[in-house]
Amino acid sequence: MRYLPHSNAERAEMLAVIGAASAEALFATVPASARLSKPVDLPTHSPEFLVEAHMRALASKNHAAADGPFFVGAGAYRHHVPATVDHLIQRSEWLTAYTPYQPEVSQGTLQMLFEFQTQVAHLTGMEVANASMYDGSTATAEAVLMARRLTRKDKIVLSGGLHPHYRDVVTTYLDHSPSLIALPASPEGQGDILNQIDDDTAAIVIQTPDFFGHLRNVEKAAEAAHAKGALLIVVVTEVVSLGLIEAPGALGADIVVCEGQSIGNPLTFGGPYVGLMATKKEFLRQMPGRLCGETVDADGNRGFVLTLSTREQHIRREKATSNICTNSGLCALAFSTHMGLLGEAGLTRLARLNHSRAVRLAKALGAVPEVELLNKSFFNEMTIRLPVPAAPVVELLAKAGVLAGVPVSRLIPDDPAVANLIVLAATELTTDEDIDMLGECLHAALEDRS
Amino acid sequence: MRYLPHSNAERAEMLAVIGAASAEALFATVPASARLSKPVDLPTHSPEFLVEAHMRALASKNHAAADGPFFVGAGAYRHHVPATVDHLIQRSEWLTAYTPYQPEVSQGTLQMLFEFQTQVAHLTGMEVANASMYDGSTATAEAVLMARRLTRKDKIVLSGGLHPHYRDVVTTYLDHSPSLIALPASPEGQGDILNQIDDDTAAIVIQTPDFFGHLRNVEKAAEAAHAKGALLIVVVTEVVSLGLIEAPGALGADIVVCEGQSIGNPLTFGGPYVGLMATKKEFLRQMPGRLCGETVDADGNRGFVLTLSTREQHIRREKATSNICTNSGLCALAFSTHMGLLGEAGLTRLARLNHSRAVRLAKALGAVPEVELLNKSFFNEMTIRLPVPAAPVVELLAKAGVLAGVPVSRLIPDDPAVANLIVLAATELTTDEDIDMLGECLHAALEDRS
Amino acid sequence: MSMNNQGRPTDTGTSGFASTSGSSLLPNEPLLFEIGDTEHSGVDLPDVTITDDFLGGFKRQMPLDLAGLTEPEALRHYVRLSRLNYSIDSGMYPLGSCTMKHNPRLNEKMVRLPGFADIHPLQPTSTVQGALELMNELAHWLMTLTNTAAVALTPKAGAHGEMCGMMAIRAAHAAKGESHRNVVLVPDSAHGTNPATAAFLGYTVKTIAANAQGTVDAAAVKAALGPDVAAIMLTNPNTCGLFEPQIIDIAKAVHEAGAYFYCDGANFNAIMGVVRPGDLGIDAMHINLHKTFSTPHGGGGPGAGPVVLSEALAPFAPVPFVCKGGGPLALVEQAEGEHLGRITAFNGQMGMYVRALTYMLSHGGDGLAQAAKDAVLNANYVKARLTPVFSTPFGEGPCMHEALFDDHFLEDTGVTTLDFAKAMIDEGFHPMTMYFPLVVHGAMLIEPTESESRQTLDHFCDVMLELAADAKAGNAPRFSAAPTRAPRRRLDETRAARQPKLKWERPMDVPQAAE
Amino acid sequence: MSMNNQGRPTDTGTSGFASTSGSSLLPNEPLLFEIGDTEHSGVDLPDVTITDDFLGGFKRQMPLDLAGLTEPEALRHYVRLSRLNYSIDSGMYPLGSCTMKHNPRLNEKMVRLPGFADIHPLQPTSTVQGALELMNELAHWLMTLTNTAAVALTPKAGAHGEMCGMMAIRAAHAAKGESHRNVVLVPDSAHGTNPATAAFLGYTVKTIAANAQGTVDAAAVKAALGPDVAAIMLTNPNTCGLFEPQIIDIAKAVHEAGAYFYCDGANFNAIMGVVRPGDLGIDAMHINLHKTFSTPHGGGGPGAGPVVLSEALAPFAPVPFVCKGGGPLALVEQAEGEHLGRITAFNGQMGMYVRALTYMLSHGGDGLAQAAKDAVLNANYVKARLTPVFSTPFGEGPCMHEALFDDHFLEDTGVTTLDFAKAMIDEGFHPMTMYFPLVVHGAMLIEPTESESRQTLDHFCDVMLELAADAKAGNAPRFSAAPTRAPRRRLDETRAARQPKLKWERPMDVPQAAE
Ligand SMILES: Cc1ncc(COP(=O)(O)O)c(C=O)c1O
Ligand SMILES: Cc1ncc(COP(=O)(O)O)c(C=O)c1O
Repeated sequence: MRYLPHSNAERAEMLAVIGAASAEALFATVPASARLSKPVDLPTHSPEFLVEAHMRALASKNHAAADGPFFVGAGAYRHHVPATVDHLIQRSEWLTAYTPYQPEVSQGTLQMLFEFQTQVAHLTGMEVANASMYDGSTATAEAVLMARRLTRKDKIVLSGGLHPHYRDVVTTYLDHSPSLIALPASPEGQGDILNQIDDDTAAIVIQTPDFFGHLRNVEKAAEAAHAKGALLIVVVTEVVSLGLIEAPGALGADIVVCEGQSIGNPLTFGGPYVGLMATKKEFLRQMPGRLCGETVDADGNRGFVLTLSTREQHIRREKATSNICTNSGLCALAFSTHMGLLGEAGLTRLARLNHSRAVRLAKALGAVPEVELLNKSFFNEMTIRLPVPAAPVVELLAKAGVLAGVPVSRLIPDDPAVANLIVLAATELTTDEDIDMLGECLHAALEDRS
Repeated sequence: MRYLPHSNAERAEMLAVIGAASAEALFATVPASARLSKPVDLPTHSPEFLVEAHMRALASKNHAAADGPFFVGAGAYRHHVPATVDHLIQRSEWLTAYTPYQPEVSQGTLQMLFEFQTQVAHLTGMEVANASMYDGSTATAEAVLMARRLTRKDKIVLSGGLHPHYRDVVTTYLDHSPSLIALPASPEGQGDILNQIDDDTAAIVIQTPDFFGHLRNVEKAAEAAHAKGALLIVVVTEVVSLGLIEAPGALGADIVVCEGQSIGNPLTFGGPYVGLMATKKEFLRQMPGRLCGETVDADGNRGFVLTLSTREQHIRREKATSNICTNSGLCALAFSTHMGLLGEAGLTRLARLNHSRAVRLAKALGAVPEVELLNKSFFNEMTIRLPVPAAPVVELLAKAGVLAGVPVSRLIPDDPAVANLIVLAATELTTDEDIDMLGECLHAALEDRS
Repeated sequence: MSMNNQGRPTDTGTSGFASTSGSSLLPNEPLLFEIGDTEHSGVDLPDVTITDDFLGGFKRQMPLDLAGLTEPEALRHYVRLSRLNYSIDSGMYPLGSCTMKHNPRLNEKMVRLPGFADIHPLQPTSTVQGALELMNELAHWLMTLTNTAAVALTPKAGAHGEMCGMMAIRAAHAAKGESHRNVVLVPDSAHGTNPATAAFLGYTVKTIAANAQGTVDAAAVKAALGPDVAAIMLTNPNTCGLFEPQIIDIAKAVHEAGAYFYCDGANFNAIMGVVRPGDLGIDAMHINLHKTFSTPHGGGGPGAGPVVLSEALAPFAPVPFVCKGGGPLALVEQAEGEHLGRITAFNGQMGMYVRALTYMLSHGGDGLAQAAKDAVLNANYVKARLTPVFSTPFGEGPCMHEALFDDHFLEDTGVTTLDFAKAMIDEGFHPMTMYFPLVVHGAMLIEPTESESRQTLDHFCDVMLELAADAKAGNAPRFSAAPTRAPRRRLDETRAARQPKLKWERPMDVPQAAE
Repeated sequence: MSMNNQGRPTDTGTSGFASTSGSSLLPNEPLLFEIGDTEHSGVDLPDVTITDDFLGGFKRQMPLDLAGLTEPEALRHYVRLSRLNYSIDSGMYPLGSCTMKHNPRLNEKMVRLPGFADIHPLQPTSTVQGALELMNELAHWLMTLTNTAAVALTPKAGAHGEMCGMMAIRAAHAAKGESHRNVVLVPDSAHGTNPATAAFLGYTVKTIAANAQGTVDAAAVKAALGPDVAAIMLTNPNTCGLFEPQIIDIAKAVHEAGAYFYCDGANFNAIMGVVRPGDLGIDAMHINLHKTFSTPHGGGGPGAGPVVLSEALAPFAPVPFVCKGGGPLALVEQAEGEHLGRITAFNGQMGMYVRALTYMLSHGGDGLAQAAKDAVLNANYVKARLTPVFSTPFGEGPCMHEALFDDHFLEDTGVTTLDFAKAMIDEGFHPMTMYFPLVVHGAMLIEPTESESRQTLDHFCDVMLELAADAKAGNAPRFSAAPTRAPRRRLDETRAARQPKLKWERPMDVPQAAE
C-alpha cells in the first residue's frame, strides 16, 4: 500500500526489536472477543487512478455553480478566489502543520493568525478578534453563550432576519431554553426586536444584511440593548458587505460574528468555512477560541505565541469558555491571504462591484411581471415574492440549468407567509447574460403556469 | 495592475531619487523614431476571473483525453501522473528557482538532478546521463551531432522505424545533408539498416519500440555498427517500456536518447516534455547539456554542483558541444519524483500492466473483420492496416468521441504504403470498455463503407 | 525604521528583515501591515460607481484600514512566512493524540474538482446527487468500521462531535423522562475537550481516577455510577496510549445504570479495521477525520468530527442527514421526531468528507487495518528502543499507537520535559506532546503514526537517546538554552499573556512622515 | 552508516541527516538511493502476469536498480530538498539577463485545465480547435508587440529560437543562391548561446568589439560586413543593459550588405509595449517566454523561445504552424515550399503558450508597457542608489532593465565579485549575475525586474551598500568565508570537474549487511 512505508521484512525486523512474536501480540490488551476475526466488509485498496475515477464520477453527478447562471446565496456565496490563495494554502508548511503549540517552529502560522486577527478587527470595527471559529452559525451560538456569561443574564432574542440555520443552531446549543426568543421570519425587513428587550435580556442578535437581504439598523439596536444592560450581537453572513456597509463596531455592537467564507473559501457544499468573532477588549476573557499575541524571544526578537489560554479547554477543562479545540486554521489562512491581496482598495472595489451586480439583478427581477421585489435596501442579495409557491419554480429552473436562488420554504417550511419567496444573490461573477437568462426563465415559468 | 508593486506616487518618488524627469526620460537612448507614440493595439488589462473565463472557454473547445476512449500514442503517451508529482513541481522552491548557478542556495535542484541522472543511467543501462534535453526529438538530433564529433565521420543512417518527426528534426538539424540516409518507413518492422553501415558511417539510429510498435534488435545493430567503427544511437519514445524491455545499454548502445514524457508529465498538446540522454563514460566530454556532479563544501560536507561546463556555451561559446542553455528542469523533476515513487517495483508493474492492456487491445483489434494487425512484437503500441485510407476513419471515430490513434499518413503523407495504417497505443488508463467501444466503432465504420 | 501613515516603511535604513535564525533561507518577515498599505492591491477589479439608493443610509464611514499587497508581494510574504513552520512534509511530527500522519495530495486534488468545490449547500438536491451519494458512502465506511447504526456527519471537529454525541445522549434521556441525570463521568486522563463539553452542556463533571496501569477500573466506574449519571466519556485507546482492558465491563455497567457510553474516538487510528467500537458497547463516538482519515491539520483546522451512534441514540441524530429511498437521494434538513436539531449551518465539512473518502478508498478495508497495525508497531518500536533509558509510567508492556514516557529519567538533571522538547527542535524534530495526559508527571506522549519509515524512527530514537545521555551527563545548559537553531529562541509567554497585544497597532510613537 | 544491499541504511547509528546549516528547518537530506530501495513503491498498481509472447525475446534482464519510496517518504524527500533552494517566491532574485519576475499562479492553474493538459499533439485537429485558437491568439500578441510578419512558436527555449531564426536566415540565403555566406557577426558582449548557435549551424563567428559606451558602433559593423556575412546576431537591449543607440543604422547596413539581422530578444522585457523591434529593422528575434512572459524557470527549464520573423524570413518558418482559413483552424505539419522543416516533434511548448497568453491577457497591452517601464525604473533606481559607491563601466547615464557594475570599486580590497556575491547570500539575497557580460571586468549584472517593490529594492540597496562599505573597510575575511548561513559553504568545483561523480554508486567499500 503506497502510504505505508514498511515492507513485511521490515515489520518482522521491528517486531524482533520489540520482542513481540507477531503484530497481533501487540494487541494483546484488547479483549479477544473484541478483535475482528475476519477483515471488515469493505473494498480493498485501490490504485490512485481508480480512486480518482470513482471520485470524478461522483463529482460529475453534481451541477457546479460555473455550469450555468447561479444566484444561490443565503449564507454562502460564490466569489472568485484568486489562484494565488489556493496555491498558498496547499503549501506543505501551511497545510500539514499542527496548531502552533511549539511557537519557535510555528512562527509562520502564528504571524498569519496575528495578521488575521488584525484584519477581522479592522473589518468589523472591533477592538479584538480571535483566531477563528468553525463557521458563522456556531460562532453565533458561542457569542450568545459568551453574552450570557458576560451579563450573567439568560434571555436571548433572535431577530426575524437571522438566517434560519443560525437560529436553529442557537436553539440547539441552548437546548430549546425557554429564555430564548426567536422572532418569526421578517421577510419585509420588519421586526419588533427592540420591544423584546427587557432587564433580563443578556443579548439580542441581529443580522445585517439580514437573511432576506435587507440592511438593518445596528445603531438603534445597540442603543436599545445597551439601555437595558443587554449586549448587541451582530451577525454578518456576507463578509464582503463590510467593504461597503458600515462596520458594526462603529455602531455599537458588542460582539460581531461573521461567516468568513466569502473571502478566500470556495462553496464546497457548505464547509469547511471560517467563523470570525470580534468583540471589545473588556470582554476578552470570556471570548472562546484561540488567540495569538505578540511577544519577544530570548534574544529580544519579535515573535508570536498562542496566549490567554486560561480561557481554553486544554488548560481549564470544565471551566473553559468553550470546548472548541481544532478551529478553521487553513480557512483563516485563505481568508487572510485573499484579504491581504485585496486590501482596502480591493475590498472596496469588490463590494461596490457586488452591489452594482445586485442592482442590475434587482432591476431585472422588478421587470418580470408578477414578481415582487421585497427589498428597499440590500447589499448583494434580495428577496422576491412569486404569485405561486417558490420551490417548484426553483426546481423547474434548475432543470433548465439556472440555479435561481433559495426558496425560503426550504429553510422555513410550513409557513405560508414565506412559501412564495426566493432569496437571490449576485456577485462579481454574475454576468448580464446570467441575469437576463434568469429573468427570461422566470418569466416563462410563471407564464407557463397560466 | 495586480502584478506591479508600484503606485504612481512611488514611481514619482523613485524617479526623483534617480533624478529623471519622467519615466520616458529613462528611454532617452531609444531613437525617438523607434518609440511607440500610441499604445499597442491590444486589449487592456483584465481581472483574473475574466482571464480565467477566457482560457476556460478555449480549453472547453478541446476534446480532452479523459472525455472518451483514447488510443493516441506515437511518441506521447497518456499515463496517470500521481497527484504528489504535480503537487511537488508547483512548490515555489522548485517552480521559481533558476538554473542552479549558485550551488550554496540551490542544493535542492542540484541533488535532484544528481538523482535524475542516476535514474536515467540505470533505466537506460548506460554509465552517464545528463541533466535533460528539450525533448526526445531534439535529443536525437544532438546525439547524431555528438556521434559525428566522436567519430569524426559524417554519415548517419536513420532506421525506417524512427518516429517521422524525429527523422524530420534530424534532417533539419543536419540541413538536409547528403550524408544523412533516412530509410523509408518500415511498418512491418522490416529494415535494411545493417546493410547501410560502412566505414564512413558515424552512427546509425534505431528506435525500439519503433514508431509502429515493433521491438527492434538492438544487439545485432550494435554489433554491425561497432564492426564498422560506427556508433549505435538508440531512441526510446515510450520510456515506460524500459521497465519490461531490455536496456539498450545492456545490448551495446553507445548513446541512448529517450522522450521522458511518459513518466511524470502530462500530454499538454506536445510540450513541454523532457529529453533523456545517456552515454558511455568515454564519450562524456562530447555530450551536450548540463551535468551535475558530487563534491564537498568548505566544511567537507557532501554537496552538488553543475560541472564539466567547459563543454557548454556559456563557457566555450562557439566551441561548445551544443548551444543548449535552458533545458527541461521542471519536467526532469516531474520525471524524477514520479520515478522515485515508482521505483523498480512500481515501474515493473506499470510496464507489465501497459503491456497487458496492449495485448488486450491487440486481441480486440485482431477480432475486427478486415483489420490486420502488423505486429508480432510490441510493448504498448501497435499498427493496424485497414482496407481503406485510415485518416477519414480516424476522423469519423473522433466525431463519435473515440480517439482511435494516429493515421500514419498524418506524419508520412503521400505514401500509399502507409495510407491505410493506424498506430494505436494502450496504457494503464485504457479500460476494457474503451477497447470494446473502439472495436465496435471500427467495425461499424468499416461496415458502413460497404 | 520610520513609517508613513500607512505603516509602510519609508526610510532606506537597514531594516534587517532578510534573514534570521542564522540562516539566509529562513527570513524574518515583517507584518502585512508593515509592508502593505490601503492603496496597493493584488486584485484587479473594475472600479464601478454606485449610488446610495439601496444602502439604506448605512454606507461605511469607518476606515477599513486593511493593508493590501500586490500579487508578487503577497505571494512572497506568505511563502516566506510559511518557511518558518515545521510540517509533516518536512519531518517527523510525533505529537501524541494528534495523529500527524501523511496527508495524501490526491485528497487535495479531488476536493478541488468543480463538482465538489463549486457546489452550494442550498442548491436543489436534484443537482447535487453526487454529493449526497458521497456522504452516503462515507457514512457506510464509518458505520462499517465501527459497527454502529448511524452516523452524524456534520460535526465540525472532534469537540463539536463530542457536543453532538452528548446532546444526543441528553435528548435520549429527555425522551425517557430522565432529564434529571446531570452528572458525566470523565477519567482524569481525558482530553480537555471532554470535561469542557460536558460542562458546556450543563453537566457536572465527576472525575474518575486512572489506576496504576494508566487505565480505568470497571470497579471505579461502578462506584461512581448512580441515578444522576447521564453518561461516561471514555477515550479508547486512551490518552496514555493504552487500550482500556475493562471497557466491555464498563459499558455493561454504564448501561445497567441507565447511562450512556460516550467514547472519545480521537485515537481510532490504532484500531480501525481491527476492533469495531460498536462491539465494545459504546453508544456514541466521534471520529476526527483530520486525525484518523488524513485530512490535513492546516495549522489548527479545519477538521471534521462525525459521530457514530448506537441503535439507542440513532433516533436523536442531528439534521441534516442523507435519506436513501428508492429514487433520488434526499437530504433531511428539518428536525422531525426526536432528532436533536441542527448543530451547524448547512451540511458539515464536505471538503473533509471528500478527502476522507478518497483516503479510505485508497487504503481499502485491508489497508486501513494494516495502517492501524503499523501505527501500533511504530509506537511499540519507539517504546522498545527508548526503554529503559526513558522512564515508562505504566510499565514496559506493549502500547497502542502512542508511547508514553514521564520525566522520571530526567530527575536531578536540571532538565525539564519542556527543555527536552526544545532541544529536539534543535535536532530537527518536532517535539512530542508534552505534559499531557495530566495524570503523568512531565508526560512525553509520542505518536509516530504509521507514516514513518523504520529509518526515520531509528534516526528519531538515536537523537532521543543521545539527548537523554547528554541530559544525564550534566549538560543542562544545552537544554535550557534550546532552541538555538529555530527561527526563534524561546518566546516569552508570560509577557504575551500579561500585556496582551492581539493585533497590529499603528506605531504612534513614530513621527508621521510628511506626505 | 552501513548499508544493506539496496543502499538503505540499516544501522541505528546517528546518521545526522536531520539538519544542517545551523538551522533545524533546513535539513540535510540523504539521496533517494540511500533511503529508497527496489522493493518499496509509492504507486499501487495491480500486479498482472504477462507472457513473453509479444516481447520478441527482448525482455529486460538487466536489473533496473531504481530506488522507490512510499508516498509519504517521497513527499518528504522532495519537500525537504526543495527547502534548500532559493526561489523568486522566497526573495529578490536579481539575476541579470534572466528576468526573474513574478510567476503568477493563475498561469499554473490554467495550464492544468484538462482541455489543455490532457490533449494529445496528434489528436485530430477537429478535436483541438481551442488549442489552435490559443496558438493563434498568442501569435497575434507576439506579432503585434514586435510588429513582425510571422512567428514560429515551436522553439523550445531561447537558444532553440536562435537556432530556428538562424536556420531561417540560412534557408533564405540558400533560396537566393547565397549559400556561400558563412560568417556571422557577434558582438563580444553577446550571450554564449549566440556564438554557439552560429557555430552549431556551421557558421564562422566574427566578433565585433563593443565600444567604450558598452554598445556596438554602426561603423564597426559596417567594417565587418562583406559578401561572406550571412547575418549579425545582436542583442537589444544588450547584455550591458543598454539600448543599442545605432541599431537602426546597423540594421540598414546589414540589409544593404545582403545580410540579415538576428536580434537576441532575451531582454525584450525592457521594451515590450514601448518599442517594436520590427520598427528597428530586425529580421528575426526570439522571445524567451520564460523571461518576458513569466513562465516559470523551474530550476533550469522548460522554457519556450518563439521567433518572430520579418516579411523576408516568414516564408522560411518551420512547421508546424496554425493556418487560419475560413472554416476550422488547420495545423500545417508538413514542410512545403520554402519552409525550413521541423525543429522539434509535435507542436512546441503548449504549456508555456497557455501560461504566456494568460499573463498577457492579465496585463493587457497597457500593463505590459507599464511592466517594461517599471522594469527600467527599478534598474535605474538600483543604479542610482548604488552609484557612485559601485563602479559603472559605462557611465552613470540611465540603463534599461538591468544595471551593470564592474569590480573596480573592489580594487585593493581583496574581495572579488565572486566573494561579494557569496556574501549577499548570507544577507538573504540571491546574487546578481556575475562575470557576465565578459566585456566588463568582474561584472555584476543586476536585473530587479518590475516585480520588486520599492521597499525590497531599498532593502537590497542598503545591504549592497553596507557590504561595499565593509569590503572597503578591510573586512575581506567576511567575504572570502561567505556563505556561512546557507545550506552549504562554498563548494569545491575543481574537485567536481577533476573527478566527475555524476551518479550515485553503491558504496562498495562498506561490507554488505547479511540479510
Ligand atoms: C483525545 C482527544 N479528544 C478530543 C480532541 C478534540 O478534537 P478536535 O481538536 O478535533 O476538536 C482531541 C484533539 O486534540 C484529542 O486528542
Ligand atoms: C541574452 C540571452 N540570450 C540567449 C539566452 C538563451 O536562452 P535560453 O536559456 O532560453 O536558451 C539567454 C538566457 O540566459 C540570454 O540571457
